[in-house]
Amino acid sequence: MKNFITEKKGILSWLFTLDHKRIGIMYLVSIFAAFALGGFAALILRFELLSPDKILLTAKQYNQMFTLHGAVMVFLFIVPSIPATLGNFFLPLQLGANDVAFPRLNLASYHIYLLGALFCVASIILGSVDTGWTFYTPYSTSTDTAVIMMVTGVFILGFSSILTGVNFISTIHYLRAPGMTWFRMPLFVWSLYATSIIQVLATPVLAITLVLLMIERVWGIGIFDPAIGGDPVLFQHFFWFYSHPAVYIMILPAMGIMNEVVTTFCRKNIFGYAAIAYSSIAIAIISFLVWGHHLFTSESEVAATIFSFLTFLVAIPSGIKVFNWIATMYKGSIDLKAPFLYFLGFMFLFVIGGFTGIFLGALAIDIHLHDTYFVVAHFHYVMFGGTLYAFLSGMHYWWPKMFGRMYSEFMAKIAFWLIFIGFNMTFFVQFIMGSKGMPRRYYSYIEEFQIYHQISTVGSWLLGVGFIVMLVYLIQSLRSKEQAPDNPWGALTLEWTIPSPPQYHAFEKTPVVDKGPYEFGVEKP
Amino acid sequence: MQQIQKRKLPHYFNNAHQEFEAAKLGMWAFMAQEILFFSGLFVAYGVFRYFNPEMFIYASRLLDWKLGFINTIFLIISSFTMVMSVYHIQHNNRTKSLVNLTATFFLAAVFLIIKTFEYKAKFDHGYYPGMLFSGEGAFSSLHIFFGLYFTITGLHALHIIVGMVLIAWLMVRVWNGTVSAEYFTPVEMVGLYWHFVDVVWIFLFPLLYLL
Amino acid sequence: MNNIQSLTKKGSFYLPENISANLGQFDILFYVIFWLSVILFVGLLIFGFFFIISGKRQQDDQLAKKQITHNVKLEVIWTVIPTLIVIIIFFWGFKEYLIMRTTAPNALEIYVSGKKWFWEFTYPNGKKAIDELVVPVNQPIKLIMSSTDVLHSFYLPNLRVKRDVIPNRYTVMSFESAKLGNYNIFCTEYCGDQHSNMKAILKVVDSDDYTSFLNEVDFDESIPLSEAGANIYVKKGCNACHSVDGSNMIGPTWKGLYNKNREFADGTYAKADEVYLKESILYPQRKIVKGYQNVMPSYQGLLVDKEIDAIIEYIKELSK
Amino acid sequence: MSGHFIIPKKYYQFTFIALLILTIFTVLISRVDLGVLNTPVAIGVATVKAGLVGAFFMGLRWERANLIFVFGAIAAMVLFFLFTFIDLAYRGAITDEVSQPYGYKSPVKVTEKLHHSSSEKMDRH
Repeated sequence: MKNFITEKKGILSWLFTLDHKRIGIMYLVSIFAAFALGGFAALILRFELLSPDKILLTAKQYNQMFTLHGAVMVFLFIVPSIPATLGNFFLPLQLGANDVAFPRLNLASYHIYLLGALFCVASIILGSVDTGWTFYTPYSTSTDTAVIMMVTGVFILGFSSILTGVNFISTIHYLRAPGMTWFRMPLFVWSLYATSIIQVLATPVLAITLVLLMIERVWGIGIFDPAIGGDPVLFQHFFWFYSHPAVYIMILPAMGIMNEVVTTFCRKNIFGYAAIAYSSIAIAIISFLVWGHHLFTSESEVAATIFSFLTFLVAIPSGIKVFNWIATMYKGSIDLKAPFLYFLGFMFLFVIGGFTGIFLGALAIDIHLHDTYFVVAHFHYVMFGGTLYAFLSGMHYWWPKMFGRMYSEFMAKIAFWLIFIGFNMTFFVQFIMGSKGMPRRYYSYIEEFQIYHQISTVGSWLLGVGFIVMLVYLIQSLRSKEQAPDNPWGALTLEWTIPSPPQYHAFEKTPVVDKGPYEFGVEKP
Repeated sequence: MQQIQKRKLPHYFNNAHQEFEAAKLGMWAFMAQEILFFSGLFVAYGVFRYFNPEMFIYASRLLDWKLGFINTIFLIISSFTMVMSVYHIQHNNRTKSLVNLTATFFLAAVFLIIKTFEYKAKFDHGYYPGMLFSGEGAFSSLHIFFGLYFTITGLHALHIIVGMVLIAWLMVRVWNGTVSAEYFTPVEMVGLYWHFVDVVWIFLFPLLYLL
Repeated sequence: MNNIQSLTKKGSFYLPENISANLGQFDILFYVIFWLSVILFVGLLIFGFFFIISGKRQQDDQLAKKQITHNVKLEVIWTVIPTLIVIIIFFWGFKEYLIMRTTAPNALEIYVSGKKWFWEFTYPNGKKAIDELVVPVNQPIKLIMSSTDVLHSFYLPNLRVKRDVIPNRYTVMSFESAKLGNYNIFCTEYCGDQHSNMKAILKVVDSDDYTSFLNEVDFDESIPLSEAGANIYVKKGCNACHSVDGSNMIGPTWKGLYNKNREFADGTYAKADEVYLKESILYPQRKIVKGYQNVMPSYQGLLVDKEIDAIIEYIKELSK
Repeated sequence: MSGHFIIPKKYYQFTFIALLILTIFTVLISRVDLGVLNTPVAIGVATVKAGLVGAFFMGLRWERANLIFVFGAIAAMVLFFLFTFIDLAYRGAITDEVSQPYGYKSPVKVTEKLHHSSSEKMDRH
């Protein structure tokens, strides 16, 4: 029986497909490549930091390496990671539709992503950028590295993200299965809706910021360069107006996956469906008000106070979601499979990330902790511990559905514990180092911090090994012959009602929905 | 004019109305993105007007507001002809729609030509953007105004060129019959885009030329 | 080198020693948030652990014991209580922040200029020092800071204060140290290659040491000129970019430099004699040697003529 | 919904004429110096014109679902303006911040005394 993978053969049938499932798989492969490149850069960074003086890289090369790590991880991996891969593949299936609203636009957004990635990689070859992924002026307008190339690449990647957002909004509004009202949609779709709103409303401001940066660098019109009358803090306002909503583009789909995983592995209805749905939208809206907490040390005191207050407000909806998930586990029948292990890992790490966010939200504390390793640890706990753990949980949860193969549960547990211990070893030490005063983006440091850096580097090796183990057993699962069942976890959402690798035309007869997505124990009509 | 060609509904939509509404919602999401894109430029304009208010008033005197006025009138007429072409295609008289489309196209072209005249006049006074600015002026931060002026009007002109390409593509589709009363979505969408470009100029004209 | 107090050995588990006179509450606020987070985190851990143990699934498709979908009372509680806690933390943080940012009227004004990769302090009597901020103890200090090239950020970990240093604008930061000793100063806003070497020393001394520092003349006649040049080579930060062992770093090496033929970026040539060396120290932009960036800041006003002669003598010494 | 509902021609003609009149009005009103009211009036008239184009030419008058995007985008823009201007307006409110006169580098020929009025205003903060 032909499924969407064996539908047509040949590379062209993949590169010019209009099928949302194939586009999702292509994104998955490109995301892995970007993650490998960014991860490799991270391992070299950590290796260099083993000692204060030069081991591998000179100061300039180190700066280029951490910019590469930041830019590739943020723009090429984590922003498109969940919406473009799992979102593209499962949004239509969870809605009971056969494709997204604009398939050609979907393919165009993948090709734009490839073009943007090409520019970023080209900038690496042409003497890569050494400004940090934030491109702060006046350094980015005065350095002699290939800033224009990288900035064009990121500009193009922004449009891929906007087009995905536009696509998802139209799909969710108009392609829902008959009977599926807004409150019968799975919560993963709710979070993708909130993410798409942010993607559409925030990314263009990044586009205009980068255009102005390029014009400033080439013609020097003097709006960011202080020597000719500009204001560098204005660039920071422009940049963070996009970049803080961008971190919610990263975390919201991750929270969406958590709802799917926790209900299936506790075989229990979600606790507080409406609360979680509304908190996704609340996060999407408040995320536009808080960008100033990245500028506490450079903006005026009145603005800092307002931003600090609003930053605390945005913490509340995240807290509500975490409490709801814990409540869902209460009296659940819990099955500790790999996806659920990653869910528990997510809860553990995301809660630590959230609490350290409270530290950084308080004005006085942030003045001490701003631009130190405390901030580095905070955003790795929230982005790695949050988004990446949810991405891995989602991938393991939907792996049998996507490829019709099952991965080995035992190997998955080994990889989980390797990554969990490695991650905590790498980044918890950085909290201590950061609050002690160790600034970030430092190539060499004072003697006393060496022990912390060495522990952190050894931890990063564990992380590297963990991901290699994961890669091995995932590829092994693809090569194994035996077919995974259609619904291995006994989930109720629509994508589990169709055969494992779904056909090209997934739903022969559009399903009719008459009850909520997670109503376990309610007899089927 | 060729025969109107029948169009098969894509398999994932179950009726034409749903497809039209989805396309319109997608277009409005794209319009929201464009609003935010230009908002960055308006904020930059506002910030630097706040930093040096007298210079902005002095600099806007240097611009020739008569050309700006004629440009605004042309864009409003082009918006009207665009709307009339959508109206006619909905009534299936394709010739009138095509005439209106060509009118919109030429009005846009005239707008760009006037723009080039304005730019040339600026260059003669030496008001080049940013680094190459060598103009005389009572204020030493005059180059910021002209840097912003060229950036904003340049990006707006770029959007007009994209609009003209879209209109040309529409004229071809009206001609070869793939667009008709049953399926006029592309015409409506390009119309929305064109009206947006006109609205941006409506805001730009007073801010840059008159204040 | 002068013994800078360690950040890790002194002070509490998470924070370096707090020597600030008016920011005593900072550490209390930090540890209140810390212990609140630990309690809530351990609470969630226990709940989660207990739910997993009690809920282990026996046979394959066993449903949850009870399908609870919502409980309005519980949901209201866990929305209102965190909001209250968080607002309290906000106000406390804001109160502390205002203390940090208001400068006492009788503050001693010191000008700070952040240049690419070192700090230059100008004291009230016009004396300039590089990477060395000497302040009297228990005296409110007001730093008026500006940068000459890119963004920097002036960070005193032991005083819990930090402020961005922006070109073409003066930003102000104030602190009052209550304890003697030498402390670290870091640059925390990324500013290029030597961002990590842009360190300075805060020396808190009692007031008469401070006045003697102000009148102290850098230059003492007793030692030979080239040896004085060697001290200035270290004291004024030349070692950050120029080496004396022949290896070229950010700037060309000083070994064998004297009377050497120098080719410049614009193709012209000149011999490295006294006139050229003095001009390159005071106006580095004028003649850029081929293959080097134009990043050297001017030392005009930073070095008196005698000090420049000492440096030139030292270079001659190196070139023998 | 307006899918197959065709907007009658007279709406278009009236809006067109209204737009022309308003454009001429904008130019005339800018001749009169209203002092501090100059910018708000100009932006007000432009908003009215934009509203007309949006409501009738773009068919927003008969829309429901798509309005959230228009108002969402405008709200985001207003937020962007608001918070950026809070920072700019209150610079130096507590710790006095002085903007050095713009020390120009090569690109611009300084024709007028360096210390022009706008940065004096900043000094007086």
